[in-house]
Amino acid sequence: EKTDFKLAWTIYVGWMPWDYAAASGIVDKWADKYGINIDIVQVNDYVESINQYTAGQFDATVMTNMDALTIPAASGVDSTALIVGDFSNGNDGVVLKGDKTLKDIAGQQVNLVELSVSHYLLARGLESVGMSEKDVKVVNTSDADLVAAFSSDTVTAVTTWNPLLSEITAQPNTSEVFDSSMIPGEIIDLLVVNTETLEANPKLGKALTGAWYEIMATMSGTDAAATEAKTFMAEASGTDLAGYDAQLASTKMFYTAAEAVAFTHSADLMATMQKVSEFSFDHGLLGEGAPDATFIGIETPSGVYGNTSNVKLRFNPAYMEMAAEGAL
Amino acid sequence: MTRIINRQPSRYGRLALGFLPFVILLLVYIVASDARLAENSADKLLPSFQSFADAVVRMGFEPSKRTGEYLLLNDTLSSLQRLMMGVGLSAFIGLVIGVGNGMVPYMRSPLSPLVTAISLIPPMAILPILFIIFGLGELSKVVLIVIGICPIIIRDIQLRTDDLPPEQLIKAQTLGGSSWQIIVRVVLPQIMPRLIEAVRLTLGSAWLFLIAAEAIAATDGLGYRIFLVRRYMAMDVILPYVLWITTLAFAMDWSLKRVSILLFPWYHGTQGGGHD
Amino acid sequence: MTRIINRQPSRYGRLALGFLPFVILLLVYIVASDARLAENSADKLLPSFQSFADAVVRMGFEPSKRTGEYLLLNDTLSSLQRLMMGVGLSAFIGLVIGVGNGMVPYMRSPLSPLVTAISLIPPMAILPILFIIFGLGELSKVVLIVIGICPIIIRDIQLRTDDLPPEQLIKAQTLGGSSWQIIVRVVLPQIMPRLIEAVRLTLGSAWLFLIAAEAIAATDGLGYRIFLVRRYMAMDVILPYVLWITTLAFAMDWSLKRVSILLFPWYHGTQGGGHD
Amino acid sequence: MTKSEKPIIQIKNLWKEYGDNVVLERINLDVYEGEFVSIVGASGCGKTTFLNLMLGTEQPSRGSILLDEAPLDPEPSTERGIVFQKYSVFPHMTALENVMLGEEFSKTSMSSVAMGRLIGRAKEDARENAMAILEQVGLSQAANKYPSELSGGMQQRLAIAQALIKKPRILLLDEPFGALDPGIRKDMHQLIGQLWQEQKLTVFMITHDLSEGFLLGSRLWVFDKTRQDSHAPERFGAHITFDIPLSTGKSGEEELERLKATELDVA
Amino acid sequence: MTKSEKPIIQIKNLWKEYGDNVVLERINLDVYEGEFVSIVGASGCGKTTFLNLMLGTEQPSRGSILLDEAPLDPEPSTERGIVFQKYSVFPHMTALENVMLGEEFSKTSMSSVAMGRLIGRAKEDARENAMAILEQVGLSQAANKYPSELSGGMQQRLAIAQALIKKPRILLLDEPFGALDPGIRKDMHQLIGQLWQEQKLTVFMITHDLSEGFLLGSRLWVFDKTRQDSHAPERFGAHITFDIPLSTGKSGEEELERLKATELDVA
Ligand SMILES: Nc1ncnc2c1ncn2[C@@H]1O[C@H](COP(=O)(O)OP(=O)(O)OP(=O)(O)O)[C@@H](O)[C@H]1O
Ligand SMILES: Nc1ncnc2c1ncn2[C@@H]1O[C@H](COP(=O)(O)OP(=O)(O)OP(=O)(O)O)[C@@H](O)[C@H]1O
Ligand SMILES: [Mg+2]
Ligand SMILES: [Mg+2]
Repeated sequence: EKTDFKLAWTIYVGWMPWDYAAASGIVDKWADKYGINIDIVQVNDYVESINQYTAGQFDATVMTNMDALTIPAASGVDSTALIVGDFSNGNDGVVLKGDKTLKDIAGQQVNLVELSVSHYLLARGLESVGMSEKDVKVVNTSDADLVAAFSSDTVTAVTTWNPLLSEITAQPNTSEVFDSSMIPGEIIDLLVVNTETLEANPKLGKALTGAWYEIMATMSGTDAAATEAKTFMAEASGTDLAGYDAQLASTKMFYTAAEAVAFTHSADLMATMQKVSEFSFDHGLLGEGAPDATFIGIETPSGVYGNTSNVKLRFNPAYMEMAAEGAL
Repeated sequence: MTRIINRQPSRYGRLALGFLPFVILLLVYIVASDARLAENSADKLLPSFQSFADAVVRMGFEPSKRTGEYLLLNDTLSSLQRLMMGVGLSAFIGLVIGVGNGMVPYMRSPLSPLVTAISLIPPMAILPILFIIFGLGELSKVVLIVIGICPIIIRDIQLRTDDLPPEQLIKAQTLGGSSWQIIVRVVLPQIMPRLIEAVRLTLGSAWLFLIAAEAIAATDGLGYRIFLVRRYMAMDVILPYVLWITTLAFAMDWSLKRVSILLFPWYHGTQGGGHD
Repeated sequence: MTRIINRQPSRYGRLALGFLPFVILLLVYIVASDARLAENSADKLLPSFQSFADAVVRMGFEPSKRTGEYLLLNDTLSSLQRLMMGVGLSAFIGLVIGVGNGMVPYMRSPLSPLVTAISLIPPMAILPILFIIFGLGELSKVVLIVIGICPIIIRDIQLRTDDLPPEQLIKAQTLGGSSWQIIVRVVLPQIMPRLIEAVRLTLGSAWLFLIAAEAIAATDGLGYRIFLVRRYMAMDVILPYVLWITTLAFAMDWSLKRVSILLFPWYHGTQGGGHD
Repeated sequence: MTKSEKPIIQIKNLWKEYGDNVVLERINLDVYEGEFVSIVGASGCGKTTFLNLMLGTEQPSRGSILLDEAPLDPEPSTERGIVFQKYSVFPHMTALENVMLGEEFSKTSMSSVAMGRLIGRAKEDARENAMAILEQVGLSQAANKYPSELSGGMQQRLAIAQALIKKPRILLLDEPFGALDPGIRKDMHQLIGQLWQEQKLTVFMITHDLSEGFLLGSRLWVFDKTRQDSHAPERFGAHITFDIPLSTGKSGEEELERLKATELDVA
Repeated sequence: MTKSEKPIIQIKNLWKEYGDNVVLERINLDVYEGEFVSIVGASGCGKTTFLNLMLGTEQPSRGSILLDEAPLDPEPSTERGIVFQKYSVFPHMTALENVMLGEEFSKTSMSSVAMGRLIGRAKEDARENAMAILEQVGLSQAANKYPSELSGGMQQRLAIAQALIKKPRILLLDEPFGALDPGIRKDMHQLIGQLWQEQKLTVFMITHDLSEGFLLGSRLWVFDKTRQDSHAPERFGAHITFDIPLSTGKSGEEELERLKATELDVA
């Protein structure tokens, strides 16, 4: 039986707890409890971490709901969203230079990470004002360089996430014309585990979930321990406590398991995943073999969206429920 | 002949041995790919040859559903244009400054230390500054290539200019040549084949910088496509693109060599014989 | 002396001219930085020298709150270790395969075309594959450097081995040397200074690949830090780091040159005189 | 030997030092138009340095050299032609182009000043002149060949042809035949002797081959150090210890015999 | 000339062809121990090719060469020493190390086989032998210098010393003095003549300098093509058109006179 597992995480406000979890020994504590070893690995490049997971190098990796669908699921790797950690509530946004509204974006070049949640956010924003992607020109730009790029005169519109977003909006003469708080619950940050591995090793799911909610409890407090934990996370993500708190403010963290369970059970999740599926299909992300958006089945507690015989992405609240019940 | 250093394979032996490692690599790939696909038929990491063929047809020979363009052609043209501009500009600047530094002491004194310092800076690390100065358009991609390879070309050309026998320059002066005439008639023509060599040497780096630039901000290009489809791990597209880039790089190198042999027969006759 | 190509600046003139462009660059920076800061005092693009000093103190001389480590020291050690391993391994492989290819026809036939093909592949394009084969640990960073520079070193060393006068090898055979003895006593010692030259030439690329690898998978290192703070456009950290990398690169180049002169006086005496 | 009234070259108390190293000292000599001066001396004694001073690539530390009673141009000019042992011709030009170059540098037209090239009629004239000189040195068959396609001897013929097109007042030769095979040397001796007499050249030739010096020269200079300080060999420079008039056309041995007979010490 | 009973070298109907190009044809000769064979001939006629066949770097297309009545080793070996015009010594070793190398390659100990080095006592012996040979060629003062610090003549002395340490049955010289100045050549002639007589060497020397060939050799071979096909010059190869016994120690001119007197045609 397998006892050694690897989890990959990348720097993002909602995933920083994994760094603290590894450094503070909380993960080891929970792993020991279930008699397994969990190696927490930081990867700098987000897409690379998901690709590595998809290729089988990691058992678990943090990613958004959209990327979980378009990378591992579309590559035939049956994946389970073990922990629904948070959703973006203003952490992603569309910014224009000058005093503008979203409608002014028509005809502009928009710099963003193509095929990422930013792209999705932009599409949803355009939809909300009766436009479509055809009305703008999308320029693929690497996330690390977006802030510098925005300083250039040739760049007038960007869509991005934090902490880049706050760096950009902090520059004078900018307008944030659309953000993820206008589509609440659609950009979800998950811990995804290989379904096969999870089914064979329920201990892994229990240990990870247990560790996660222990940190959530610490973090959500207002005491010195919470400050210490958040300062640690802030520094690891290259900012300070104030900066990190600002990012947390635009993130809807599910500090308790019960909140996350409730979110997972809601029928909205299935509706969101349908939108994501359709967007992904339109952009060719479901693979060349996909005849339509329903090609890949997505299982949620409220039902399955798409092809039930090809379910590759599962929202499984079972472990979070155990955490909520204190059964871990 | 008994010493191993004296033993020569026959002509056909050499050919067969040359193919051997490629055949082995191919077999290793096929076995590994089959194994992964047997486990998960949607695996994208090591696609089957059928998937490669499909991807090549899709990218190369069918117009894109979204834009109606032939993507491979479009990407290739965009990338080649950037590469040629970057390399062309670097060669031009390299020639002017390199020959200038090599010939004119009053030019060399201020410029040579500067070029050395610039050549040591890792270009990727100063990308943000480049964006701000040159914007995110085509210019910044060309500039990244130029910053990456131009110092190398300048230093190379400067060395080659220094290496010209001083006897030649003295002789040219006794024939009444002015500084400018000597540079135009004696130095430049002799440096040209060496410039081609310098360009050939830096072409690999130029591709590297091009791909890096396209990965950072672009709407088309070979590097753009590779990094875009990396988002859904489309190795069936990435690997043919890598192969295509390799082929293009090889073709450019080969053409430059041909051009040099054609234009500068005197260089390849005797003194340049050893340069491959 | 009237022709410009014959006019030489004096010793001090040369020194002054050498500093000139750096002074100008500094002035340009100060003016531009002041202008931007006057407009927006929170501007991060061109920080004041005070900000640089603060950042240097923070990164270099105060222990990190998170781990208690000195970040600059830590980053430098990590990066240098990776770089040295990558470059050391490349040099070793380059020496073995390069000399082998140059000396043993039965080794050259299969390996030479393979090395040529590999040298043409842009390493950045196959990064994902590398990470999958070699994992995301230290190994893959070292491997990226090796893949990036090893083919160049191999080809260089092979060329240099070929360039050894055949007379020497024949003479060694008439003195009764076996293949192995000839390689050990005649070829390797003569190739060593050329290996150092090859390493010096590829050091710039090695830094490039190191930084690229650290940007994708690392938890420390100079490249990691630059990419981490790039999200916040902390130029007050980035520019000192770039300067530091440049200094390290220069120091390594200089030391290698010294070592070569010290260990191989015969090489730098006459035949190698022109190599700087 | 045509001795005109005024010497073409006057060397007045010439010294050359590199830092503390005195290379040449106290050289005083006159040379008349049409003389052929052979220069011999131990390796490193300053022969090339002397030629560099004549050429203008080095400047005297003390004293001066006058050409036609005026100080020498302090950089190489068309008055002084030169042929080195190697690298005197341009490898990227055909033989004809090599010889034409001197005229193309003449700066008589815009295209010459701007591009170092002649066009039209002027170019035709230059080509004819060049062909005539190539003919003289026996290279008309090889006019369109690159130097790398020529043998060592042919390359040196070409270098001479190239230098002659500017009709220099003096011709400087630094071991011009040092890299040639003995057989080919003989041909070259014949050629240079013939050109010297036909064109009334004033020639300075450095050679390591004493018999070559005797054979070709109308005058032989021996460079040597007479003062020695064994602790600081660089303290004293070489000067011309012998200045021997020769009757040309005789072989080295004959000449040596003749000189021995006149009881001059040429150790 | 000591003629022993059996020839040391027997050349039997030797042909060498490169593809269609016949370089050497029909060479049949015997050479006895202690002979000094000077080889002359036009450039490109196959002299070096002949030496390569003797050396083992090239194989005969037809016929064979026997050394002490056994076929030659088909690759270079210690029986045949060689000195080239250039690059015969190892630039990364001092003069002493260059000469010691032959003994260090002797494979009498593990360290020699594995590293090509001797250690301890064996190394001391090798050093002494090497110093003795350096003494003979007049290089004992320069034992610890690198070749680049030696003059051209000293480098060639070193190359000879290096070849002699293995006591080769035959010594092959390919224009060994071709790159030297005339004065230095004379010294080298003396050295090689002396070594030849003292050590009873069998020597084959290619030279472009006819008088050098006459001066040193006890036998002179002239390589030439006698059959010519002007349409396909590569159809016929060169062979040895003259094989002239010489009385050594005389100058080239004297010898030529002597030969002319014996009515032999040496055009
Ligand atoms: N540019 C220079 N700087 C310093 N010293 C020099 C320079 N040029 C020549 N010398 C010194 O001047 C001396 C004479 O050198 P030169 O080349 O004139 O000798 P040479 O007679 O031509 O010798 P050779 O016969 O070997 O050509 C040498 O000791 C040399 O070291
Ligand atoms: N490896 C080879 N392959 C093909 N042809 C060769 C080879 N080596 C020599 N030749 C040919 O053999 C002929 C004789 O060459 P070789 O070098 O033996 O002449 P040589 O008498 O030594 O001339 P030189 O006096 O110029 O040294 C030449 O025509 C040459 O082209
Ligand atoms: Mg000289
Ligand atoms: Mg030869």
